[in-house]
Amino acid sequence: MLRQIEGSLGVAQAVALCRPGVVCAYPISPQTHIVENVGKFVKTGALKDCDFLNVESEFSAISVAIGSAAGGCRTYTATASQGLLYMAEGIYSASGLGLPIVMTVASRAIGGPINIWNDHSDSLSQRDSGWLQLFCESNQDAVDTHIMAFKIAEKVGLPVMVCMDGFVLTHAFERLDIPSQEQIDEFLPPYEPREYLTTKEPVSIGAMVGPEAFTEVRFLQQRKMAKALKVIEEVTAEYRKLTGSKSGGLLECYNCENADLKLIIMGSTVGTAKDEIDRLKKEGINVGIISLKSFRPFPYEAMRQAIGDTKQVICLERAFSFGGRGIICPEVKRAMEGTNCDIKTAVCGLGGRAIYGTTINAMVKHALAGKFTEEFTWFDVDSNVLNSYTKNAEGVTFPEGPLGASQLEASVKHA
Amino acid sequence: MLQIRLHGRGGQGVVTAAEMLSLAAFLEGHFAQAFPSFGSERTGAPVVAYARIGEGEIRTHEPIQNPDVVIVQDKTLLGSVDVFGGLNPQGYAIINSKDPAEKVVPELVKMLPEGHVFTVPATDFAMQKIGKPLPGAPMLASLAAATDILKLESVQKSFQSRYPGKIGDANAETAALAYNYIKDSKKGGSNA
Amino acid sequence: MLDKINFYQTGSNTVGNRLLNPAMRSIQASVDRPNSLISGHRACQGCGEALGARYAIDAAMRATNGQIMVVNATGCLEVFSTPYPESAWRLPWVHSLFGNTAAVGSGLAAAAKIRAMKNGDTNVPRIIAQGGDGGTTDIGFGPLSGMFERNDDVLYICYDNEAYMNTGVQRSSATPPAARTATTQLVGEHPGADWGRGKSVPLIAMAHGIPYVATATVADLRDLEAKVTRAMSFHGARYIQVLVPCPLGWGLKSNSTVTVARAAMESGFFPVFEAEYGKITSVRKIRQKQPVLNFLKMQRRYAHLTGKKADPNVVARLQALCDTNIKNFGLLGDDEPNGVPTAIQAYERSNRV
Amino acid sequence: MMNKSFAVTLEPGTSLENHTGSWRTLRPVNVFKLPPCNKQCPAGENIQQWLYYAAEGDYEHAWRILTEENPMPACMGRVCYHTCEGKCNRGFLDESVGINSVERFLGDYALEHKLAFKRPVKETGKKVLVIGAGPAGLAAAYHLRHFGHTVHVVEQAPEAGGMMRYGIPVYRLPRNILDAEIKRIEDMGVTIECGRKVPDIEAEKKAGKYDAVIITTGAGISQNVDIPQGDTNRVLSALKVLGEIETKGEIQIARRVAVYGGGNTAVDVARSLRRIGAEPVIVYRRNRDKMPANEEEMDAAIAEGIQVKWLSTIAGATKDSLKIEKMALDENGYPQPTGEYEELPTDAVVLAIGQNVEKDILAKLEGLNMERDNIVVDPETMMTSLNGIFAAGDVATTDRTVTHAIGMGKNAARGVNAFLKGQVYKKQPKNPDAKFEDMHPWYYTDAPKTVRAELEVARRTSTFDEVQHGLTEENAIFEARRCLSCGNCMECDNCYGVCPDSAVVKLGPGKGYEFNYDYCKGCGVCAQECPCGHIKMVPEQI
Repeated sequence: MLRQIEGSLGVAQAVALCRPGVVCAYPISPQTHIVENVGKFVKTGALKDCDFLNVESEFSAISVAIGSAAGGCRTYTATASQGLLYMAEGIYSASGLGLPIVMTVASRAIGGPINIWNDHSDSLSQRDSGWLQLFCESNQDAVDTHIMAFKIAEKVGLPVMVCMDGFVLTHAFERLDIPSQEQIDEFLPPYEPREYLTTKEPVSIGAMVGPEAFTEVRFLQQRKMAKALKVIEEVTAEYRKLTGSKSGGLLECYNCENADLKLIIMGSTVGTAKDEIDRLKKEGINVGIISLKSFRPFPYEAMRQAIGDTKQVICLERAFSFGGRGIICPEVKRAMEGTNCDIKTAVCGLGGRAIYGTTINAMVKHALAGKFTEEFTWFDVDSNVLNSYTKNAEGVTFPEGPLGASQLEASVKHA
Repeated sequence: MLQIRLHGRGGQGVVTAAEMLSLAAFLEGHFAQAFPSFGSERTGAPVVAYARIGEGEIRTHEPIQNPDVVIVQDKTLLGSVDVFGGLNPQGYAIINSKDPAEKVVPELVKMLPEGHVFTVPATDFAMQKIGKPLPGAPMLASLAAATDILKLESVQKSFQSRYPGKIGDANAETAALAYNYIKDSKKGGSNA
Repeated sequence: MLDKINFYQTGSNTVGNRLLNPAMRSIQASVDRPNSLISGHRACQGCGEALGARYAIDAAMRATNGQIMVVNATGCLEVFSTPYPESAWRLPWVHSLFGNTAAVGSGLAAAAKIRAMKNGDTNVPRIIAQGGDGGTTDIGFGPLSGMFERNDDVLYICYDNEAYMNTGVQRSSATPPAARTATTQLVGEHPGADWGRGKSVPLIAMAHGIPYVATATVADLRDLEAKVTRAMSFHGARYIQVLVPCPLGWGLKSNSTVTVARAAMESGFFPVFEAEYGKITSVRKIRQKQPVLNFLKMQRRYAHLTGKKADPNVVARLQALCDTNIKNFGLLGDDEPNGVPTAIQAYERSNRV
Repeated sequence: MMNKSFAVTLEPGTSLENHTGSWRTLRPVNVFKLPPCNKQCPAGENIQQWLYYAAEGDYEHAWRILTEENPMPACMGRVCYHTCEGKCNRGFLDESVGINSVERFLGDYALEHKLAFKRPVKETGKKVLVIGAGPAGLAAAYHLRHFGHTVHVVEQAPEAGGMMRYGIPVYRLPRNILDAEIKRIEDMGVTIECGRKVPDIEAEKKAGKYDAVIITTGAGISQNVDIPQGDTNRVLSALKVLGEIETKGEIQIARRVAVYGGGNTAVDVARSLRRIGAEPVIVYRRNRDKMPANEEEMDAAIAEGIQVKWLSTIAGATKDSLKIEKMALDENGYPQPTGEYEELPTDAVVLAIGQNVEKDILAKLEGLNMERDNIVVDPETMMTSLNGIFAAGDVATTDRTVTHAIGMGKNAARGVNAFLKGQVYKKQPKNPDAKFEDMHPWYYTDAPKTVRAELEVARRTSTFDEVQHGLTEENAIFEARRCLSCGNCMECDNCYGVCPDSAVVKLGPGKGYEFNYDYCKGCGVCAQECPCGHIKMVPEQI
């Protein structure tokens, strides 16, 4: 059914359609509207046989989710930013225990300094946590991905983070096609846990595993990730067939045929970029977009195929590794190992700095003009803001426009 | 695609207005999008919200830099915020004020085509019917009257579906007052 | 005739008593007790926690006809009971983290309820969350308080051995004053743990107004079993703190676990009581009052208080704490509790001892 | 079936694969210790064990255990001076267990319920002659019969019972009780021939073709003392007085009687005389602390109004008074004359200063070793210096109490039994003592000793009715349940309960426990928490 609603409400409805048994939440912007709505559904009885717990911290939210999932219930929670970090220990516990929790991460920067706006530093900080991380480019994608996420998680036996850009998507009112309960009941049968706590068949879950088997446990966890690549594709195909949706998948290509340059983007920037790419096409510039949906597991093979013969790739990254470089770019490089594809990182859109069509436009022009000479470039630094500090503090100024990593490094050489 | 930017202050229902605008458009079969300028602003702080109306899927999520319409719910913002920044030279502006546009935004009136700048005493209408300074519905109704991109009924319906009962009805009545006010002023040829 | 004789040689002081009719015997005395925590676990010799856990969980199993599922905090109990590839638990059991046990318990309780509801099953398993004092009074305290205030249907059992034993005997907020731990060593002017630190989680639990709070020790099995059984008669959040001496951490002979717990109880060092809805309903009276020195002298963690160089003032101060407990909780004879019981820390901090 | 995760999810109870018993350096073992009561009992009763069953209310079982050692619990429960109670570990807690009264309760219970001894399963065909039907003789006959031997008892007195009949007043031991317990022994097939004195033991043995003889003729001759006296003041022996009261129900004696002596017999005589209306005064040369008479009996005597002249000897007698010399104790506690005298108006004197063995028939036994007043016997076998001739009871000991006699009779029967098989009886080695220090007294419930209901003092002084009443069943169980079960298991389940490793196996009622050494880590909590000190930690042999 088509509805004009806030993304958060759409996700809440999607979650409710999946008939979770337990939902728990702790408030943190910009995730709040989602669980507020789910809580309301539970209270009104629209969502039956579901317990909604208001917990006292994200640490307890993930922990309640762990308990609930270990108890054999379909379980959902949501968080963002600091909340995700506060959960971190539980995040690893949940994946280690193979609990198919679905959690929305309404992506938001991590402080300090405290910042409530959107980027990807929270979810990507949990890159190695053993969770599947699925990114959404629109609210429709978010609605559909949440539904698919339950099925994927339960099939794979791992928890799934559905990462949707905070505010940009969560707070946007858009036209959403919400599947019917009948459709989802057909798609997602009642949860049959692989293992859970029951007095009928007692087991001890969560043993201490020493050096004699820990590597093998990890190997098998990694094997689940490998399985997940297949499951994501299968489930996406099934879902699309059932609903006619275009959402999901490992990655999605846009205008990739014969593109001179491809942009790899995660999240809501994809839509903005698509509009801009269409405009560029009118100028005769042929740019493809690879919307990376599944960051974990990383679809190396699908990525290699999506890039194909394209010689130039820019990864638009909304988070990076301090003291290191980009986060997506190294993965793409691994995917393209042995080719002469030129792959670079353009960092932009941190802490809510808007990425406009014009940002994309400039990035493309820059790339095609061969100005991306380094792997890592700060793309949307405001030199006025920056210099207002560095000039006074250190007598250093930075030029306008994108800043390569070497420029940053050079500025401290004489320090 | 029509891009609308709404300016106001926290507590005046600016974000809601943008959402209702998108809902009204949706009800008429358009694609629409609304989103706030995200922040942690509290009551009284300047707030911006955006809306897009189009005939196909709206993919972009960038903030609106070049609006086709600017709605100013609080004229006290005029001196402090560049509310008309990036406004399409062929665009529209609607300002919540009892005073004529020529008096409130004389520069803008000169800049935009004639009949593209309107003032409407939306807060007065709201106080009459709702009893609270919530100018959202009359501002949207003014937009509908000024541009004909929406029907009054759609604006009314959007509020009534969001706030079923008395409050929705009061908003609908307020909207009608504003709608007629603009229509009347258009008939009068000038908004002055 | 036999039933009329209400005197039974050891009464209910021993685990069992052949002279009692079977219905009145302790759960631990029965040949078919659940043995929820079975042999082969890797606890140290004379482990009080292993003992306390079996006592408590067996009692809960009996009270619920075997419908118990356990969430365990990281700690000795978890490590010694479930090292791959063997588990010593015979009931559904899960371990997640050190500090999240109460919350996992909440989630599990919710899941158990919902699953039963969805399956049309009238039998809803009951949840026990358990951990040591570190996992309870320190790192897990926030989730514990959250579980309390939500009144989730979880019984939380804290096996209190008064320090972080699993990591090598470091101080926790349950460590008593003057006790040696690896982080409060017997050096300097004031050897051992500082005075005026720590907290009484049972009293804090009571302040949440939850249905049931109790303390117990491994030295009074009947009391412990009665409390677990009573706890299982309530729904909602419940808390029991069981004193479980640690031979390693306290510097005890491995055979002294129960004896030292008894000394803690009989000296007033560890007040044993129960409360319902925030009000104390009963206290376990001291049977044979002992001076605190009896308790101290069994333990190397108090070696500095019993040797030749012992500071009598410190012993006197500890005795004063015991006396304060005895007075506040009414632990002796027909004494009534002295109004609202106060955490001993309050007395320490107010320099009244 | 669940799809369980590798390593992270484990099957329940699999720790049983891990045999933690290998950690052990000490192993718990059950030790059976000798409780102080058992150790003290002259009759060798297994007191603790019969209290165990009495505590359960299984009186017959308790009685059967008791009578394995002593066939006359109803008598013993009345006349035994129960020194066991003085050794009872419970005395360290509150007051000792009232063992004697439980014994009496069991004895009376058996009589009331007409419990009989089991006849021997198999007759051995061996014949044993027992001379004397006092407690030693009766006990010996009982045990011998139990072994399957044919026993004939010859008693010179008109009735069986010995000192129990002719020495102990009826108010302490009603004769129906005595008769019933003797009858029960006879019912096993023991024959008792009364009123005949065996003139020649060797001849009797030969003529009767006895395989062995036990001499239990007692010490029935009152010791005399030389009192310078006039003819008219009557001097009688204690046994004569007691015997006459027993046979005739009364005795013609003066109103004012001095009873000379400080033993139990003196007290018995004094209390008996009080009951027939006399005004007895006990004259004793030492003080109360040094008095050998049983304390409770003495208390009762004083309560009944009997006067005592402490530190006094009789220096002489006239028709109606005694000349009493005051004594003083020296530093060793011996009385020494002071040369101070006083008069005690008295019409008669009863001498109760000890009894001697009747030696006339013993003298005929050639080669029979005697020492002072006793036949010398081997302490293990109770055989005299003559092969096949044994002795027990007062005739063979200076510990002349009924209880000792019963114990000696039992021992003599065992010695004879071994002898008849061509063996030499060896006593079983005793278990180590159960000491109070080895126990964990905290566990025992506080319980004061039951105060026995006693007849009013006024009533006792005018009749020979039994003074001490028996316990009610309630009280008897109560007393039995006060037993600490020193050094022996009472099945309190403590070891089973307190084991942190669930390594103690409970075998079921009456079967106790065993240690599962596969899992026992040797922590020792079971031993520490065993209330009765039944568990010991011993080093593992590595």
